[in-house]
Amino acid sequence: MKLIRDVLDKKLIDLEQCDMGRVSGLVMYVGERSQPHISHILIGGSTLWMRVHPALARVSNRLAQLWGPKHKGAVRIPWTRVKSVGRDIKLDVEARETGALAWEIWIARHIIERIPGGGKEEVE
Amino acid sequence: MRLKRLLAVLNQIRAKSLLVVPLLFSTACKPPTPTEQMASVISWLATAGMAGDAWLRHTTPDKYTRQTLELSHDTLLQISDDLLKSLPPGIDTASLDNVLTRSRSRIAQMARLVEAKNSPAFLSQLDSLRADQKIVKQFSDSIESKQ
Amino acid sequence: MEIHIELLLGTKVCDVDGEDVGRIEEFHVQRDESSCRVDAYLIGASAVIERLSAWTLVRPVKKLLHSRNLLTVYEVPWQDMDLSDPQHPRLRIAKRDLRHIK
Amino acid sequence: MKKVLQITLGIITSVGGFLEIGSVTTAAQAGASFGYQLLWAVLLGTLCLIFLVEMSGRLAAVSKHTIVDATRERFGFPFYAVVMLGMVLVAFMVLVAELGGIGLSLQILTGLGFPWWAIPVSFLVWLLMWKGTFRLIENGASLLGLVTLSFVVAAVKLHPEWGSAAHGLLPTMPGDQKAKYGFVAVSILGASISPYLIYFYSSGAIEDKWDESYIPMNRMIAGFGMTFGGFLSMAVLVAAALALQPKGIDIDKFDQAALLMTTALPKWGFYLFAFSMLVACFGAALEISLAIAYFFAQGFGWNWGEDLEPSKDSRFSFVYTIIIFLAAVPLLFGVDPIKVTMISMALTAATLPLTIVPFLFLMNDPIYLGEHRNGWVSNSVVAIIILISFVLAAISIPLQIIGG
Repeated sequence: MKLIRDVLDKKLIDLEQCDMGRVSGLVMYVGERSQPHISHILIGGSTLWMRVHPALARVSNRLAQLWGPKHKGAVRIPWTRVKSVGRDIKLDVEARETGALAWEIWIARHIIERIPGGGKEEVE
Repeated sequence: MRLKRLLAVLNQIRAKSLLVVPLLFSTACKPPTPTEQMASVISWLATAGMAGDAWLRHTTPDKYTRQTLELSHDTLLQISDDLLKSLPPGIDTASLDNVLTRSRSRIAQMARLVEAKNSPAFLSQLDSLRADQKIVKQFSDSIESKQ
Repeated sequence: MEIHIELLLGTKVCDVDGEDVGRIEEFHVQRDESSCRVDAYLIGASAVIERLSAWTLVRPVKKLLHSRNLLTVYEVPWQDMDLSDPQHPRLRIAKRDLRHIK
Repeated sequence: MKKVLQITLGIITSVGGFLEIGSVTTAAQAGASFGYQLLWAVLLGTLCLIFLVEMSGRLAAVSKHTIVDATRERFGFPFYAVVMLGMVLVAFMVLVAELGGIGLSLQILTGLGFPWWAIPVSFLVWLLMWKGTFRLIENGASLLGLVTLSFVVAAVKLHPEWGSAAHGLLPTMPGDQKAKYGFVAVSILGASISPYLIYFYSSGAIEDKWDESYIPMNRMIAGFGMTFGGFLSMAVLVAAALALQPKGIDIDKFDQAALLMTTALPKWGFYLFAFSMLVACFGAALEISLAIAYFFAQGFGWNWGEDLEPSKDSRFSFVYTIIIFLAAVPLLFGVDPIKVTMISMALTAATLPLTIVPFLFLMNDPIYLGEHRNGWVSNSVVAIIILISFVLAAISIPLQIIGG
């Protein structure tokens, strides 16, 4: 398997087939003597912008402090939760509980639900 | 080797450098030549004529016709000012100015006649405008030949 | 020590003598039940082809040019890579001892 | 039988959605200033579009990925971010132009200036997106869009000389006004090969749940739909060449374009033009707002779907809401939509390589497409289109400055 081609930037799907973003980054654990391994998948936060330019990452952090959901920084998902790697990456988690949908829910609650006809974000 | 170098170059084009894609550019145009300005004058005179024709057939709304005539009038006024300053030598500036001023006032008159719904008077203005248009065309031809 | 793969991608690598080898472009990994171990690093401009999955596109061109060494990718086993300074990865061996693939 | 219906509907959709303010303005300008001479640019643009649309549909049908999905996955976020910057900038300007086109159509019909229409029109576009389904937007807008066929009637009624029209299908250099000729040619190509249309089409294939069995259908829809659409553009050009060029009318303002059909169809020409533009721009405004929202949602991996309730894909809905109302702002200040159109067409041409280069890689990817990869014919075509796109990118901005 090739990490950049098959994993990085792939779409993540949770147990309930809900889209939870794309792989923004990957954390590799390097030990003294042991073989390096991938420990976490990162979603969102400034990880993405860091890949373009550190300055953009700083701007994105600054903006997130002024505005938006409480959950800051990237969501870390342990590699052990990966179920399969194919067209998309299937995870053994529930998107809501990871914080990956923090923005989605925040925008739904603060903006979309307040506009008539927007519907309710949560299923009763 | 070519391919290898190409790939190396492709590799070097990272986001950092791509982001410097020049996004701001000026829309400044070089000043139009007298020939181009004459073409504009003819275009707007013809526009007024065509809008007039359509109105006489009762196929366009009054408001549109009036607005288009006013737009032609204003645009012609604007172009004429610049045009008369930049004519090549040997052109009778005074008589060109004369015919342009006359057609502008005809167009302005037509706009008023639309409001009054006075078709016969409108038609006579339109016919005179046509005659003026021919004179302007002659000027345009002689300007083009002098350039 | 934790290293961000997405930031390691594209960093320049030197060999043990300080000679420029190329940039890290792809990672070979071995996946089993619960872990994902990094076997090797692919270095060199042509490793981009690997990452873009563009071999079907490049192979005919390569064939056309009858060249074997045109598109070289260095495959560096994990043991030979020193990542103690993630911004300046170094090989533990010399460039001439590296293995070409494809 | 069901397939035949689907194909017909698909073709009607493509035809009805083809014309918008960009293609009409550029084609009318070309006809008014250069007669039939620029017909080749419409033909070339349409041919390129046919291939690109077919490929984007095939990619979606086989891999369940849109071009945007695949671009992000293969080329990584930094490249995607650059494409995003270009795409959003250009698409936003086109959206301003389309909303302005609706406003201008209403202006010539009612006499009330287009800035007054900016807010009501944006609100209506937004409301349809908020409440409507994908089917409603795609089929409704394009069925109404068939009124643009009146351009064909107008062109035929003016009795074009078919011989010299056919001659215009081959590129020729003009005697004078070279810069303007080049500028209009580039704008026509920019208007025809519109990235938003490609993104919209491939997202539509996902919304409609296409699979590999749709490949032949996709080919038919792309081929016939875009060809008929191209004919519509040509009809506008021919009508302008016959009605406006002999009188020496150049199109600088929408009011002049409104006279396009008054000679061919004396009684209804004016109203048909106004109504055609109204509907065509409205459809295009919907498609562009959707395309922008798709672009973000797919690139970042958000939930998306025009059929979902807004709160179920809140980020997607948020993007189009913001973008539609932002697009009304320049119009409120009276920025001339025709000027915006011309600048955005040139900018589209300038950013084309960003959209098209990924096609070459993605359409040859065995992981995405397996046996449905491009053959050598399609690859040669893509290579040629890429070449054209680079030439366009290089010359569009200088031409904008000297010829615009």
